[in-house]
Amino acid sequence: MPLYVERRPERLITGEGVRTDGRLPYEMRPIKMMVGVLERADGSAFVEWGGNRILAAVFGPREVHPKHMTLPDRALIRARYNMAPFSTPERRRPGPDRRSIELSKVIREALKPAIFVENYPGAVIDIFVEVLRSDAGTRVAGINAASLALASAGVAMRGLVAACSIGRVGEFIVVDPNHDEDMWGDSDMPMAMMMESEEITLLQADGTLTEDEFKQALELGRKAIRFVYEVQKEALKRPYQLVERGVGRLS
Amino acid sequence: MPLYVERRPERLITGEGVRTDGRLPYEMRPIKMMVGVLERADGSAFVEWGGNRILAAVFGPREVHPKHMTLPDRALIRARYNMAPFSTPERRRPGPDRRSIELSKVIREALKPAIFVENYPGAVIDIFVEVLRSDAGTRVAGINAASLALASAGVAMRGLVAACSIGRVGEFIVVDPNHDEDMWGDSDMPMAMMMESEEITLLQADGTLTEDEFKQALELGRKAIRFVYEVQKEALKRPYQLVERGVGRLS
Amino acid sequence: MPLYVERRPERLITGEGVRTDGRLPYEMRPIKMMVGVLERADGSAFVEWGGNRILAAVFGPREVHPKHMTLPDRALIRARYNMAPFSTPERRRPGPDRRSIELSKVIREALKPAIFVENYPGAVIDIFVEVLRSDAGTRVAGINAASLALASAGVAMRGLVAACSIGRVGEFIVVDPNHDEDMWGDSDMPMAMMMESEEITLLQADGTLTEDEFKQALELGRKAIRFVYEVQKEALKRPYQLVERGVGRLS
Amino acid sequence: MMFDQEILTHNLMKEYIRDLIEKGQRLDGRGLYDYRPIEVLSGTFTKAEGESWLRLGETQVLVGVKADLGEPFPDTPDKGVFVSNVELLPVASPTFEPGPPDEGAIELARIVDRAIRSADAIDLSSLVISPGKLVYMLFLDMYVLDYDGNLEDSLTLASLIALGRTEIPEVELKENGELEVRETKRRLELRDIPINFTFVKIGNRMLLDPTKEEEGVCDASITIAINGEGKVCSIQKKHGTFKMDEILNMMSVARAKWSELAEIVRGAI
Amino acid sequence: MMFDQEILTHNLMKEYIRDLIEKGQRLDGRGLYDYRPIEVLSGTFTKAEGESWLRLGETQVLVGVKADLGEPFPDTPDKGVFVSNVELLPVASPTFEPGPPDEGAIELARIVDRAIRSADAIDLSSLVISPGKLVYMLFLDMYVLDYDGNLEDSLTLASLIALGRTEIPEVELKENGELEVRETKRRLELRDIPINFTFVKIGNRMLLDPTKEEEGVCDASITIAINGEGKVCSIQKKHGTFKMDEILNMMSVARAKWSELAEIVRGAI
Amino acid sequence: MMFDQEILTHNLMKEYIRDLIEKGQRLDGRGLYDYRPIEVLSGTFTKAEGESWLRLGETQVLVGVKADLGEPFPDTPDKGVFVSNVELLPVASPTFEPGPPDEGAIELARIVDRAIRSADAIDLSSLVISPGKLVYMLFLDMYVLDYDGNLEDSLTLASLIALGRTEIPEVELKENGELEVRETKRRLELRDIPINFTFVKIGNRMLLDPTKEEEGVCDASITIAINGEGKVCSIQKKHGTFKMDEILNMMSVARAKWSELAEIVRGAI
Repeated sequence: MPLYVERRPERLITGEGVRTDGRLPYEMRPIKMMVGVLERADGSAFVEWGGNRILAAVFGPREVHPKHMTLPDRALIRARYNMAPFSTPERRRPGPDRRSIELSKVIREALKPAIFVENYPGAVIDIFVEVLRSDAGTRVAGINAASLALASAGVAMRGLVAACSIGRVGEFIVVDPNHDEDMWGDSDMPMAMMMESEEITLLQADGTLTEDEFKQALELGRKAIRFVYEVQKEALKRPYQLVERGVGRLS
Repeated sequence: MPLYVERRPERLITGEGVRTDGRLPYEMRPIKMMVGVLERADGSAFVEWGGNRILAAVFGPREVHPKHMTLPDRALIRARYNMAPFSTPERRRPGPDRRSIELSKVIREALKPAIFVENYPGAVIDIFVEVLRSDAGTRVAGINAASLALASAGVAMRGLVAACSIGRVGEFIVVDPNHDEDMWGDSDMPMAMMMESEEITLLQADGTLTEDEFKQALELGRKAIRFVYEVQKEALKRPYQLVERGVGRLS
Repeated sequence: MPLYVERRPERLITGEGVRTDGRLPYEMRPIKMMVGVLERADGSAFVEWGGNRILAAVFGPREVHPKHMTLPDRALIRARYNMAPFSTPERRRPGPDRRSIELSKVIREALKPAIFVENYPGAVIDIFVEVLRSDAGTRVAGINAASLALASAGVAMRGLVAACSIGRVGEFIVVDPNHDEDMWGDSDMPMAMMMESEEITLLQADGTLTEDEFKQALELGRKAIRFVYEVQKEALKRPYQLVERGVGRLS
Repeated sequence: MMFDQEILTHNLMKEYIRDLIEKGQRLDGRGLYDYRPIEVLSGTFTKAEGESWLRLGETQVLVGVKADLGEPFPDTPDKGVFVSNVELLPVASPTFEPGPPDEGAIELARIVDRAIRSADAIDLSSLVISPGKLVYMLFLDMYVLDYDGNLEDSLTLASLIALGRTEIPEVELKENGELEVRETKRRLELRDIPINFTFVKIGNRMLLDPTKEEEGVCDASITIAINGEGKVCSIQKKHGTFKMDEILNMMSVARAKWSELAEIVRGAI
Repeated sequence: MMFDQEILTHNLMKEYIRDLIEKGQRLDGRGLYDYRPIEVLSGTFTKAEGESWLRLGETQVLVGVKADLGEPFPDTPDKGVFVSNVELLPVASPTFEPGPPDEGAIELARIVDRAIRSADAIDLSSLVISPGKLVYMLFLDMYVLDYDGNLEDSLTLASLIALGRTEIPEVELKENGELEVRETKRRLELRDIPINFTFVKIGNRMLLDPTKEEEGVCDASITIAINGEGKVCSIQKKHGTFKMDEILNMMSVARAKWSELAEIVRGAI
Repeated sequence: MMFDQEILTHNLMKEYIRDLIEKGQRLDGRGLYDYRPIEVLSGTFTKAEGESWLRLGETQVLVGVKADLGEPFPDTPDKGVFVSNVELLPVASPTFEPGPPDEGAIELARIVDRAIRSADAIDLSSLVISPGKLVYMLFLDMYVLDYDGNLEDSLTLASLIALGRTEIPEVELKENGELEVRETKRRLELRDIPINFTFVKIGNRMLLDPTKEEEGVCDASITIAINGEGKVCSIQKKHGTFKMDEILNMMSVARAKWSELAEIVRGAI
């Protein structure tokens, strides 16, 4: 018997493109990032993004356990995306479900291309993404945090991976969908890129997009990811400090 | 809430021995067998028997994994009997239950005596029986399919194992019980034999049989198994072709 | 839908300290112990204590399986506390629950200090406590049985571990709480000691105790444990025989 | 695993046992068709509605029957629920490990269960309180405490005794739908005594009631249940192969032995 | 594991395949954007309400749609329940092991499921019998029988065919609350045909419908679903990276191929 | 495992720590009965009804209290449900692995839970909406983020703060049986402040608030809960042994320290 019942807002966006949280289609939610929040992990980062609170930690390169999973010529990369029981309005039972198993896989595949795995033969790098509070876009927020954690762990990387979601609400293509848009919007397209090379390392989509809408979404995604990337770079330069951005308007 | 409710037929057999599917006590359901239906398995076979559809595949002899199960002086034989979720009127949840765990064991023990296990020290032979559609007698149909799959994988064998069930419906001993007889009949006795040596490799019974009934059932079983064995031999000779038998009357 | 509903007795103790089973605060329930009830185990013991029936068995020192748990310089000690499905008024589902996992840990830690673990480098000693019938105080009864089983297995020990619970019912500190006191009493404090050195190897408490009550309980526990210890010693001297004590009054 | 020929008995012992049996002798001096001594311990060891602690040689089992209330299965609204479960406790053998029942334990439970059901030894329709809604559920929990072979027969005997001793609290379903559990108890009626007989084949000899060592060296094994009318009510061939005439011979032996074992069950109830 | 570049194809074969593809050729002679032959077997293989056994080259899948009755999810009281599940049977590959679905099987199920849901191919509100209380539950069980690459597209095609063939028993909820299952059946309407197109990148070439070997040597892989209106209705990049223009190119190829595959689905229903 | 002496701290470090402590000194300069600095972070980190992120030295824990509605347990129809759970997140230590709570996590949860229950710190009967039918369920989820010893005390402190901060939506059970969740919230009352004090014995010295290294070298460890009236309300000896007088001494220390820690809890609520 839930104490919290979600209700669809009367409208998700006005004719002028004002969204349920007051943002315009090309505006991003406030972001805060901090590198180095944990003492035991080899690297860690904390990301606030809208109402999301995400903790990422990296252990390794270290010995693989169980041993039979060792890869002789490169590092094994493992990732786990996990939602805390108190991260959602209704309490979630601990343990992986099908969604989190899929997200663990796509997060691993979003980050692996950025790692020089051949530098660490026989080792494992473990990436943990802990969602403490969820508010739409946890996987992209988690990739941003995990990418910082990898870098702060000193893992050799081709570049930082930055990520953002693009949504469609009626005829509007919107950046960084909020909770309402995530629940009742028409499409959702999480993306991640290595910004230096503009290589896409995560791309998923849900809901329908025409060819034009898709192109528009892809382009907007690129801009949003560049925006996030700049915040990441600053956070890496100033470990143990909270780097903040208010609502960000993309050009 | 099931969409399908089973109802017991008014009578399972007439005074003249006519069964609910029109067969007489000593008549078998139509059988089709085909060897070599799968590309990746080392050996495979498909069996239609009445409404049953059974797929069997064999992998090996190959390396044992996990290694600590290796037997130094002979092959390890493993068997898995598995029912597809769509094999029954009501959807079955995937995964083993107590019945399928027991059947996996008796199927393994029905086939193992036929394999020259000492020819493959340290190796494993994996036998998979997949029930795609079930209609009474899946274990014996599965043994027939698996025996063909073993032979087609080139595993050295003492002989083919053939199998059939015998039932009792009131005072009638009947061959190859159908679904109604399996559900509401008085006894069920699945049997398997290596026909060349007439050694029994599977024998189970459920429900009661007098001494005479049991002897009669055993003898009828032997005849039915010989019938099946002939079909098997033909299927082995003509791989990739469907070998068919209509309703078979045993003498 | 339970067949058995527990009801709290109108009062747990009279003003004169008479308990629901007729005992006075310092009286213990009847105890029977027998060493050597099982044939396969390296050591075993059976304990009746009030309505409790506990079987303990020890295997080892033997090789550790799985191997990666081996400790190079001493024995690995494992303990399992398990309640039989028929040990409680309502049937219990087999398998560990959170309570039995905790009790397995505290039992292991109650016994380990008594074992010369450094005598058996690389080996494991497995301790199994099976509760066949439960009637308050199963963990302390289990420790008593397991300690006997260890000794009868010939494991080198600093001394026997003996155990008893102390309870509080209103203003009375009582020894060896019964089922009613366990369910509805005010405090429960299981204890175990190595009697020779008077070292405490188990101490837990639940419910509140003032400083004075706690001291009183600790002292009463020591006496009760000494009482139990004497029974244990006799049982060890006379294996395969049931050593009995009626209601025991502590001075 | 222990039900399989994979058990490792030392090779020398294996040969010795086989040689003896070729001469018609057993390590413990028994005849080929003799059971080891069967003892039913007296005392209360569980909180079950019916129980029995039985020794067959050095094999020890403890069986408890617990009753509960619940809904019947949808396809048998007019029958109580009867569930059988075997636990091979790690105390019973150095080779048993804690954990959920493996294939050996599951097969054992089904062998005992099948004999009891096929013989209609328990009248499941007598366990109905309100058809389709409320029935007694009987849980037959079989605990293996000490393993020296032939769990099939020892568990079956102990189960029959425990069932025969079972007394369950009477309940009344009142008109207002409330349930009253009474102080009085009713005895479960054991309508038949289906006995399981486990044989192993060593060389060309058939042996009844195998020990752990005999199970370890045997070429084939089978369990046959015979009921009070001399009917077969369940068979489970385990590993190895048998000829038809071997099976018919064992069945005759089993039939002849039925009274001896049924007497033990009856005497213990 | 098989969806990952971790697969070990022999190194020589890997080089050979890559060299060929650099020249725009494939091991089996296909064009880069050609599918292998697709065959839908005729016959009844399951007890499902709708089924399809499909071969794509040497990949074989069997999909069954089972209907059941149940309660809707609390947050969608006016929709039926639709559940997708993939089993990578151990018969399909020496590298598949029995057990619950791993991340590969779960991702596959979600790829098929997402395409069907995004395109609204099934009208879930037509599956309601009594809002908030009783709905049809459809279970799409996808069985992989033989694995030679591109399970994404083969499972999607087989699923669409099985759904299009599905006939479910009609039921009536009577006024007294009782449920009557009728003899008559209703056909499930397939409202759209969302096709998944799986590409792999090898060097700088994009290939459609990869074989197991091509999956094993590829640098990146992606699955794109296109519906009947030419809209993207789901994307799943798997391992590796793509450039934006590469994705736009693959999308054009997929759009152009839609009719060819939709025709196969329509023809088989 | 980490609660056991099995932890491998390098032997030299072990000796060094032990030598220091023999002299009454600790590696970080603290007195034997001093706690490390305790910090309660400000901010909103969860969606819980009450939460607290607490640092004890380099140990970090995050505790959330979620409320839900449900049925009470049959044997306590007039009490709400209170469930405690500890997750040793793999981010907290290289030795923690993902998966269900192991014995260490379960013991931790029970240590915190037992202190709170024994002290009646939460009035469970105030959580009843309709006796026997509907109650609030409180889930105390304790997340270990960074492990540097003494999880017992840090989790207890953070749990008390989170509980003290908890505000749950008010609900009304209407006459027609419908449930209305109101906008207004009620504060959970924390009726007592039972503090857990964890000591380890090294040589013959007792130390309060052990670090990971001190846990690793200690000879014995124990957790004692003291409530606002100075009563013991829970004890858990973990590994090793203690003498009776050692326990009485630690209890006096704990009693004397209670106000200091209770003040931190009160200050943070």
